[in-house]
Amino acid sequence: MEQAFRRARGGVVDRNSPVTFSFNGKSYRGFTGDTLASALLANGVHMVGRSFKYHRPRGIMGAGSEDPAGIVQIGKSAHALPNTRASEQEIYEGLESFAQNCWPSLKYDINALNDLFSAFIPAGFYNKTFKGPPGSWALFEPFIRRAAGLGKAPPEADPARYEHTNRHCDVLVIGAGPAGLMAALAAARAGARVMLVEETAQPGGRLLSQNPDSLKLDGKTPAGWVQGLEAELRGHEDAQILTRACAFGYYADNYIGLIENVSDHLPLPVRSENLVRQRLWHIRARQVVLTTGAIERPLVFHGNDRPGIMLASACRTYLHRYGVLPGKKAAVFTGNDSAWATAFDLSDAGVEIAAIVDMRKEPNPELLESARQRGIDVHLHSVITRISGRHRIRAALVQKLDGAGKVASGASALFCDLLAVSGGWSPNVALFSQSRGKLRYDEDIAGFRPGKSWQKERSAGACNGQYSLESCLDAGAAAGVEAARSCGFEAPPSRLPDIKNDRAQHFGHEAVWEVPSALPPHKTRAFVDLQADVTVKDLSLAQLEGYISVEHAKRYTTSGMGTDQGKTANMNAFAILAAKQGKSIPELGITTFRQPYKPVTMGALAGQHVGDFLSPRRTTPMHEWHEANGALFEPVGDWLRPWVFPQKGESFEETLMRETRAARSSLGVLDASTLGKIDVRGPDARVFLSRVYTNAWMKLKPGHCRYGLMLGEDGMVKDDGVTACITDEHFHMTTTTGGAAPVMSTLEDSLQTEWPELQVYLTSTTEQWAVISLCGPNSAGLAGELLDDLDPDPEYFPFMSWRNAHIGGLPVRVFRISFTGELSYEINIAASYGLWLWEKVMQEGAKYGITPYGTEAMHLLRAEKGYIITGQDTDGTMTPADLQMGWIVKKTGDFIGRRSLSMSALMEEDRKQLVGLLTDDPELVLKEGAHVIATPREGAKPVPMLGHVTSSYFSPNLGRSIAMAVVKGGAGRMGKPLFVTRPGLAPAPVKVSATDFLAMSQEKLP
Amino acid sequence: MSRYSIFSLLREGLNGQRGWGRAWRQPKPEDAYDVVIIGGGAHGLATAYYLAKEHGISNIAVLEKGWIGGGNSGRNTTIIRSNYLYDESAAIYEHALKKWETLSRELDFNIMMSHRGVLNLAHDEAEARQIKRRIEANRLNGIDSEWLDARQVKEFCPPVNVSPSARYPVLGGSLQRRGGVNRHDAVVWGFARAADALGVDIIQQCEVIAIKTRGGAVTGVETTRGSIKTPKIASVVAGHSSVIASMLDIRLPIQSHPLQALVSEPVKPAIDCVVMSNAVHAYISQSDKGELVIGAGIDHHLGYSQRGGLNVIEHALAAIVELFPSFSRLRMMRQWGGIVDVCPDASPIIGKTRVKGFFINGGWGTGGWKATPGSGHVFAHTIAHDEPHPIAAPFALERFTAGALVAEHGAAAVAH
Amino acid sequence: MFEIECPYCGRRDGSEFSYAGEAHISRPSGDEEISDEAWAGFVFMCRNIKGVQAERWVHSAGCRRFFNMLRNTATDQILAVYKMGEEPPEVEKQPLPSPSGESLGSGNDAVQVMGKGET
Amino acid sequence: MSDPRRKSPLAHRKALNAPDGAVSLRERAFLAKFILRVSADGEVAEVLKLPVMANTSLKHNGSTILWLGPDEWMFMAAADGGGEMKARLGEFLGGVHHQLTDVSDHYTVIEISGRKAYEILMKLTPFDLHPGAFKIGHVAGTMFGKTAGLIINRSVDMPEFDIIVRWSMADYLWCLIAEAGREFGLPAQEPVGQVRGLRYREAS
Repeated sequence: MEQAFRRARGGVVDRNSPVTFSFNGKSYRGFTGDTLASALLANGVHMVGRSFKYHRPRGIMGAGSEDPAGIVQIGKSAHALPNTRASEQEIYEGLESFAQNCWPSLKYDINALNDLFSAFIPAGFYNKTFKGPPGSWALFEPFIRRAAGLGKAPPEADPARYEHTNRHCDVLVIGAGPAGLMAALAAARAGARVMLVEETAQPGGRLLSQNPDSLKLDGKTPAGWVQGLEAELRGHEDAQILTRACAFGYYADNYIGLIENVSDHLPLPVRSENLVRQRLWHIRARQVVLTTGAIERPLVFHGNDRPGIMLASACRTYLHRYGVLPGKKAAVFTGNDSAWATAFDLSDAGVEIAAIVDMRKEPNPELLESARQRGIDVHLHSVITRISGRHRIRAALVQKLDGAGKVASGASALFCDLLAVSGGWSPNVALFSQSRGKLRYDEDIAGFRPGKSWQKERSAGACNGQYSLESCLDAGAAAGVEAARSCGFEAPPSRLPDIKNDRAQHFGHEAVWEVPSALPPHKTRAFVDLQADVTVKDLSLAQLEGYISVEHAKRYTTSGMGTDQGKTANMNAFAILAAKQGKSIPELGITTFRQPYKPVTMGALAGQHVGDFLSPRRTTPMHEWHEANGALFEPVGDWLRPWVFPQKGESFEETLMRETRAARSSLGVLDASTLGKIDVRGPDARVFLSRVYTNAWMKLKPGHCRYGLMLGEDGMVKDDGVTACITDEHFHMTTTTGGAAPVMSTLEDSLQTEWPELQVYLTSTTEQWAVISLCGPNSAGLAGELLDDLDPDPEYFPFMSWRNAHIGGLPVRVFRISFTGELSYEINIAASYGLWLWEKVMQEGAKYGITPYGTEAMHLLRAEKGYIITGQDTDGTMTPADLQMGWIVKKTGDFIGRRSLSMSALMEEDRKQLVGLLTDDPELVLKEGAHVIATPREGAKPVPMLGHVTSSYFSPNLGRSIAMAVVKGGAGRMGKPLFVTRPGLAPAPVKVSATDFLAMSQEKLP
Repeated sequence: MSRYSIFSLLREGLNGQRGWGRAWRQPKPEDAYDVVIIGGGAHGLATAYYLAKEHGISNIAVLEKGWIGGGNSGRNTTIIRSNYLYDESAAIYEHALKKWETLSRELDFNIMMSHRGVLNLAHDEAEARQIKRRIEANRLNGIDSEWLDARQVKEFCPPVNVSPSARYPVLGGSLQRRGGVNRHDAVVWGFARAADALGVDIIQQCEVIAIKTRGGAVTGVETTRGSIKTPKIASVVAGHSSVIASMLDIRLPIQSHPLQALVSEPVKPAIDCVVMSNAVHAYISQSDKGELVIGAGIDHHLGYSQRGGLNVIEHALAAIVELFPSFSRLRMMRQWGGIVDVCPDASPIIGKTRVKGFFINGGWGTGGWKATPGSGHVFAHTIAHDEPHPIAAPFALERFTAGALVAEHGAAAVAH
Repeated sequence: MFEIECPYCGRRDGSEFSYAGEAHISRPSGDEEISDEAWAGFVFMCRNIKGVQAERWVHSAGCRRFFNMLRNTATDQILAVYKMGEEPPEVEKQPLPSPSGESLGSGNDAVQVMGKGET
Repeated sequence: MSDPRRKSPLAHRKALNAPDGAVSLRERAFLAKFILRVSADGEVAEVLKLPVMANTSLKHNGSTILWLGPDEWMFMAAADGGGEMKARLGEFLGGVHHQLTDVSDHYTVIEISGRKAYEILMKLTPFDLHPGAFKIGHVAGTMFGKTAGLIINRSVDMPEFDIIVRWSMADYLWCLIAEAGREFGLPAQEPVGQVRGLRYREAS
């Protein structure tokens, strides 16, 4: 029968909007507003999965994110969502869900065999087995891995989009139950910027789980009253209510992470690709009010994990919020008063109550009276000792306790399909604890409650151990007022609603952490953590083996380490461990509440910053041309630089050879815009440059340029570049592409921190200038044609100088500098004219066969000249002397890194030094990263290494291979033979040379 | 120490698991020890174990301020590899890797050493060049290491996205097949149990407050559980090295930073190797329980709060999602932070100090776990002989005054 | 990430800032005679304080100014922010609950439980 | 009319408008921009009408002056006003130690306006743009996604913000804003620099 367990009325589901969904291939119906759990329960389905280790049947146990057991796989292929809590997933038309961790089916699971052998696979089992011989673990591990895990990760890429967003507010209220609603309203009325966040689909919290027939607030049903408050709150301009949003992490300075489900409740076909699946909120709140409620504790007794055993409060939620009967014949097992209301509500809803079993001798007499009126059997000072029914509870055995609190003989059976259990309540202090607040153990409620705050927050309501509705409303309102006042708002006290409640609220209880068992301890299987399959026996074993720290016991048994983070398990586990050690609970301590409060989609944490947005791709003003002309690009940091410009049918190497040849034989052009540029200005600019570069800058004349090396204080080369003197007090500095940001930061640091007395200002101008570098014998010719007012003839415009000039009437700065050893002109023009000038250069250069070249040819060209690339020929361990650039280090005067150069290890003669390598076979191109050794054969390992090849190319201009390498004592090995390793081949014989191959070629290369 | 065997397991299975002995004792501190080791993490316990086993010194106390393995040992992502660039580093990490291979058997405790292979990805030419240089150095040092091109990477690790249009495309990577992961708690417990069996006192909840010296030599420690006399003190307190050293007015070239990690919910096997990416600052493997274990980058500020920013986690996951688009739907289940000691050259400090009898082992940065047995072994030798073990010698503190750094930045997973 | 009060721009998210190391360290001039050890002390050695540290930050996404701050590195509490060249202000001593600054028996990330009588 | 030879960093992007005026996005290209670094002590601040209060801006003589830092301001003017502005500033600053740098092309300006501008921008920045906190005329340097930028509140009747961003980051930011605006009807934009083809030398 369709929805046989659906009540005729009640609940906040929309009965006019039926929804068809499936579980394990079978189709069911529910209503919009149902969770998967409520909809399955409406159809009489309790068992939904198998446990982690023993593959025992697992059912729906809770009604929210605390449920340790009711987790399923949602959807298929790319839309699959493993490990989804049925009690949180809202149903939608066409939703498909599947049981996890079972094969071949939920009912007949082969791995359930584990359960039969459970006696042999206790906690710590793997520590004691498969230790050897070597390789034995490799043999078993794959099987163990396959048995573990829960759901299946879809292999397809996630089609969903996610995003981050940020908000600041005065008061953030977390949890829209009675306390949270009152708090938010009080703060909003005071004029504060308020955010109220609610994990479920609608505000109301525990109010929606109350019997609307017996509870009225200001004369309205709970749901009606909540609606009124919600409407008022939404009317405040600066108040925002976020539903389906869970505060998962409380970080420093009142920074809270929220995960909002935007689309997960919508049918797949209507999910818009313009709407994200989930949104992650970063909230910075001046004050936080925690109204996160309390979590009911299950009872720890033999067989307590069977489907059909449910938290008493969850039963009420299904009954009233969803209009679902969680069973037809129920028993209640408790040690506290609040669970009795579940029995009464179930009974009033027409569920037959087999009995109320209370471990106490004397519960509240009013409750006894109410039970009597309803004709409910009550077993006092009794416990449930055994459950029958494998896939769903069929009966429970109830036994009396004797005077010593042990199970007495004699038993009676309670036939039931639902067992509501309650071991009392634990304030939900997870976020408070994440905020670094100190917890206080409260004997009265047998639980931890907030003790001392660390951040600007306060807890109100059940999360603060205030359980009655009145105290929640009162404390919530007061917290809202206080929070608003702390933000400087005048906040009048809030009026509380009139409450009419036919059902007296009682929260008396006796904490019984481990329910007395009729069986000896080692035969009792009482589950503490239903998901991780941790039993009391496992906790005993941890104790026996000396894992007595609560953290060791947790890790040894894995208690509380499941996807529910032990929300229902931890308190019981701590108490049981404490008892075993004869300690009080606070003496034992508890484990950390880590973020996130509940699992958060990794895609949502990544947000929109994925794919193309993972990090910016920076492009130059000429990028469009490069792309249109078939450039391949090389990423250099975040920049994309043209790498080669292949022509049709050309291979990479062919392109490279052509570009390299052109730049030396006629005319090449390079987009050098990515070079870092810094404008340096002030009366002390020269002094400043002399301190940050290794060479002298006091005498550089306006109109001239100089190459400089920058070191770290450790004496190692960090960056290099050419700096031009504009006027005596004004310089144009260039850095490497990757060095632009770090150099700027280091220089500002030096000026602001170290040398505030220097009058120098810096401004980054990297992107102000597009830089077009003309290279080759015809570059002067083209430059002459382009420039309106400058004769580029090297005779008048010498190497290492620069001039202001114009092209087409536009101002340009032209630098006669070269990174290739070839005649070159670097033209700097305002970036917005870069593309125009580039196109003009290409057009007018056509007659010289102008050839655009990319970074690869640039690298080759500079290697022909023996110029270094910082980061390629250096790796943070090279001094100027190592690079054979001792000439650039001035003899007197301080500069950054100077003193380190005289440290003993930096002065050693056999340091690795940069040299050229010429292969005996001129056709052979060494591999970059290959190592230099002294012998023609590698010999036994380890092979002594002298250094490695940093740059290596076939040079078309020299007609042979060239390489640069750092080699131990390289400077003293000129002309000497060495060998370079080649995997799988004999080392290649090479001769050590200088690095300026171009110069050598003019003298004739070997 | 009763051995764990198939027979003991069967016996206890039938016996209701009631007959097991304690894995280690809970002794009270004695008045004096031959050696006091500060820090009950894996490195400290390994040091104690090797001192007792190989150097006959068993009158040792390991002092742990909290619970053993509760610092970085319990917080790291357990990646094991030895494919380091420089000879000095390769030597110590390979020394460790050889020991990892047989450690389960030696300790009679399954540390779940899984040699499933470690991939270090290259995302641009510069990185590829650097990695190839390292592979070649590894080969010449006799350490297994090979280059995989993008296609081979995909074959070895199918979930990796090797699309050339990715923001950080995979050009290839190095693979060390002997590398892998193990179980951090098991290593701590295994060393503790074995050291305890050799007579080492493991004293938890015992924090060192001061170090006492006379004439430039240590004489003992003051702890929250009383004074202890000893001629030799070894500090092995990842993250807190400077705190202990400051008790002797020793400054170290170490900065402590938050380093974060996280695990996903458990799922059936989805990735069968370890993947590390330097460029995007993330590393990932899957535990035997099914959780994806993901390491994030370090926070750049100094910090002892064992907490970093959420933004660092978000960056790491953006990188993971980029590399593994199918993991985007999985959920982060737990995040946490540790404190890493970072040296300027990304290499550790192992050795003596100017105070006689005070030895230090720290500064491992993000790379300490994989060195554990090697570190403990050479440190024990150094303590026992008052002279550095040859493998430890290059990592002496003096290298900073000489300028003889072992600059391993490129070899660490996270560039500092 | 914590929030930082930039002395120029006001309170901003920490992601706008970059950490720039210990404060109040003067760089020895390369002109003076200084031992290898003293120089290495400047270049490499750190106090690396657990507790209140004077340190430098730069508002890199904002005004680009470097400034000083007193922060408890064990708790990430910022006690004072002051400009370059200024002396650190007096701040209240932050007594640490144990020598390591954390409750005994746990990592300092662990849950802290109040003792009896503690308020 | 601007020089046809000139091309702005977002010249390849058309202005975007969401339906119902929810949000509009356009580049304000070619604005003249200068960064002035000078000590605010002395008369300079007064003479040049520099806003000395943090995070504020002033309009003066047809240019907008933005506070960037205690010794740093940005002058913005119409595209053709740069030369004049520079000359005028130079005159005032004669003998004072200062730095005046043309950054007209170093940065461009993205204007975002409309009802949803706030909601869209808050997806990108940790800075509080709430009208109660970030008032009209206020300026702030902060992060937008992974790029730094300067934001100015230029709202009149409708929320309107200018974001000043570096040339090379402009396309990234443009597309990121559009992405954030998709739920309000902005079309998705594909960033430039999609890399196709060979990515690795040895693969050739």
